Amino acid sequence: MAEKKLMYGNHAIVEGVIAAGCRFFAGYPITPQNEIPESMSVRMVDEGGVFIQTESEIAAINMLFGAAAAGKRAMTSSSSPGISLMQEGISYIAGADIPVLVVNIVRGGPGLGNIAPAQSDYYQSTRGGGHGDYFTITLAPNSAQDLYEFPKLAFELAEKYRNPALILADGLLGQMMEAVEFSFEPIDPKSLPEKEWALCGCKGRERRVVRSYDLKQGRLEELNLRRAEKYTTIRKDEQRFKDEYCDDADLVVIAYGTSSRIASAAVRMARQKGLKVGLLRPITLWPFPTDVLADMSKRIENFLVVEMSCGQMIDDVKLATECRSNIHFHGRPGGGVPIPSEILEKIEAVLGGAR
Amino acid sequence: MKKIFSRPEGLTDTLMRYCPGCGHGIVHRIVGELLIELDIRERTVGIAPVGCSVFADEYFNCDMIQPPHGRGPAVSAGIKRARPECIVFSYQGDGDLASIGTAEIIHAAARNENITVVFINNAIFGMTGGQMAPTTLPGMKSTTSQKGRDVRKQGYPMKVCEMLASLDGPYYLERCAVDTVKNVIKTKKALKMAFQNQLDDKGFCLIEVLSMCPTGWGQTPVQAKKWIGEVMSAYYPLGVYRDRSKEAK
Amino acid sequence: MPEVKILDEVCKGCGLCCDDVCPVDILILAPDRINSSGYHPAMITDMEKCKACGFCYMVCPEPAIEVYK
Amino acid sequence: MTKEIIISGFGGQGIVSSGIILAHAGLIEDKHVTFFPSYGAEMRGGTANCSVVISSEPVASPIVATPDVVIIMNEPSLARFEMAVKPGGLLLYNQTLIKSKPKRKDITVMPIEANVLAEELGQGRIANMVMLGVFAKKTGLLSLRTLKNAQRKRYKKANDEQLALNDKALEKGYGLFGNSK
Repeated sequence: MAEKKLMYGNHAIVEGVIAAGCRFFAGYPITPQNEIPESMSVRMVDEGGVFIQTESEIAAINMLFGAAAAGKRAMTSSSSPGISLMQEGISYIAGADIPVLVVNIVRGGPGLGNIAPAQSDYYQSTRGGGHGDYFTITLAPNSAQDLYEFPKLAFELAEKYRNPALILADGLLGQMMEAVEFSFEPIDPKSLPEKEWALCGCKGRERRVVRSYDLKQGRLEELNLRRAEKYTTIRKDEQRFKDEYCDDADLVVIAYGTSSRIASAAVRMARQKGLKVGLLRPITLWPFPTDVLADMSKRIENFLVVEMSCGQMIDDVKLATECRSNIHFHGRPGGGVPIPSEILEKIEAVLGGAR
Repeated sequence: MKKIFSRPEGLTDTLMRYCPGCGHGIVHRIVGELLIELDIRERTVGIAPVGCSVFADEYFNCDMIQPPHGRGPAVSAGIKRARPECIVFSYQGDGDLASIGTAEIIHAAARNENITVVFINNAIFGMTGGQMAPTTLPGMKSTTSQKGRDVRKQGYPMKVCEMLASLDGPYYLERCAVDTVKNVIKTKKALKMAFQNQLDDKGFCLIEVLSMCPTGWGQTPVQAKKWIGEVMSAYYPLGVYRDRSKEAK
Repeated sequence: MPEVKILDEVCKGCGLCCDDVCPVDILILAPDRINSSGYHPAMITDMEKCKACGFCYMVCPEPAIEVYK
Repeated sequence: MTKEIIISGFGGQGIVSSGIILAHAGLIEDKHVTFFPSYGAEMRGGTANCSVVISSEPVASPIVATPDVVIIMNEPSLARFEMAVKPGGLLLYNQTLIKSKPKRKDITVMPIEANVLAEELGQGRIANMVMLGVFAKKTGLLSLRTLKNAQRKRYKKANDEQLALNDKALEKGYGLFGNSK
């Protein structure tokens, strides 16, 4: 086992991105993710990569568009309002089928909101986020270890499907310190294969064009239908989740990211009290782990969705369970973070009521 | 008999969809020639803007990318920094560069990004139907300034070369025009310098080209070229606004 | 002897090459010819005067002009 | 075994550093740890606090609502965290700066003249190290040697003189009370 190092979540991302063979970062300061560009400005340069502090999030996402269209692994990080500004670019990038990584350390919204941890960007992340028919692969880490490992996974998925990928974390995960094990061999960027679509000069080949538009009659419809097939494949093959104590559960708590950590503590407390409670933690938010939930809903009567928002993922839970189960909700919006005992109370209320 | 002037290999065979007398075609032809003359076609990535020249990605015979409106300089910077061996040019109109993309062009210039910007100033939004642009002259009519641009309500035009010349960053800035043979030749010389500077790793170069938009201006092509000489270039004086190779001496 | 070819189907009849461009003034828009796009293409009136300077080519936005020498 | 700890005081008292040192120490002793600071605007308001969890199991929630131990460095922090301590828990407080007396009877309360002791050693700002020494002794959770190693992981750029002084402050705190709880 490799040595473990105590790291901030935001620093774990930086190391994970570099270990994933990415050598291009462009971004703009915003709390609570500033440790990422700060650390990148040193680490990226140390590793011979590119670090640019841009004039805006708009410029940052478009620099990514350029660097990634040139065939390089490229990433940016921001927090909620900054991600909103990037949506135009993300839409173009999705429309041009270019893989990039965008990290969102979510904070309270809407508007300027606050800088406390929140999960209120779920819709924005899982419904495309910008204009047009598209989806972004969305991963939800819940530990510093995940923050180290997910950039590699995100780049692999993004490149496999030629699609933007998001990592959706929050201020708590970013600001928290935990032990990180450098669990994989760092990737040498030179070892990554050249992409057959990359813009790098047309020497010895036909020229290439990267674009998101097509004005020929009916052509965009064709392109979008083809992209829809890609999304169907991703939905079928890439659902990821973790479950705890679900086999005999009377109630399953569903939570991702920070909420899933707190819910996990609540579930353990409930088990100590003899309550048959499990936890389902979606790791991919898009594609949502619909299949396991559909299956569970055939035997489990009650689900409790816990989110740091007024309720967004709950829609996907309802869709997946197709009204077969009772869906309960506990939400803390605006930067509120639940504590295990309040989730336990909710669990007890549901199970008490169910009996 | 030898062919001495003809469509350069730096352009594709696709016929251009611009209106009759549009200046875009002249500038396209010049860039297409330079891709061959400087032997850079096979290592160049071009940026097509949003606007009439959105179709530029079909016309330049090199790798091309089409970014969001105004973001050409940022996309260019991304490509150039990711692949410094590539020659990158951002082709942009005035709505794209001087309106929605003002921040991107100023900061690319301030950072002295080693890119070449071809800036077409025709004083109007062409593709969307002749609306007022940031470069529309005082008193000039457009579909959103139908009684003529009233500077008290609609403000003054942006002089991009003058504005960028106030920054320390840019390496080379020149304003040209394509209204006369002489000016077309000068435009080519300026653009050649701008690409050569990139090859020599000198940094940010922008060539502004006053260019005819007969349709948007409600003029014939011949009237339009005369209007550049008589009116437009009086407001936007031609010339070199920054040449750091001279400053260094 | 120099020769100028106007690509009739490429020309949009803008007339830029016909106005104060040619030193020997041999370009006009063909008054009685229309191409498939509906434009009167440019034409040469007296090829023998041509000096192959290429000015017409330089101001042509298409470019629809080829010059041979 | 899981110990949930909150450390609270004002900016400049080494609150965040103390939390990180505890987390390092836990890791050195092969335990699972999380450290979570208050951050941003709240920090600039003058108060700083952080949560540390040290456990033999993977840590579920990094959020500490009912701490086993609190280390209180200033007056406002006492008001804020005294009532949160788990019954039977431990409250260490910096008696030099805190004039109020804790009211809880169901927890162990230990006043420590942290600033006085630190100044005796020659540096008021190492009061936090004195508190960590007491913490190690009273909880038996971490050895003194581990804490000395851990502070070196936190203060990578400190000179030997400062590190030695920090060690002394840890020892001072560790030696204040004869037997571990």
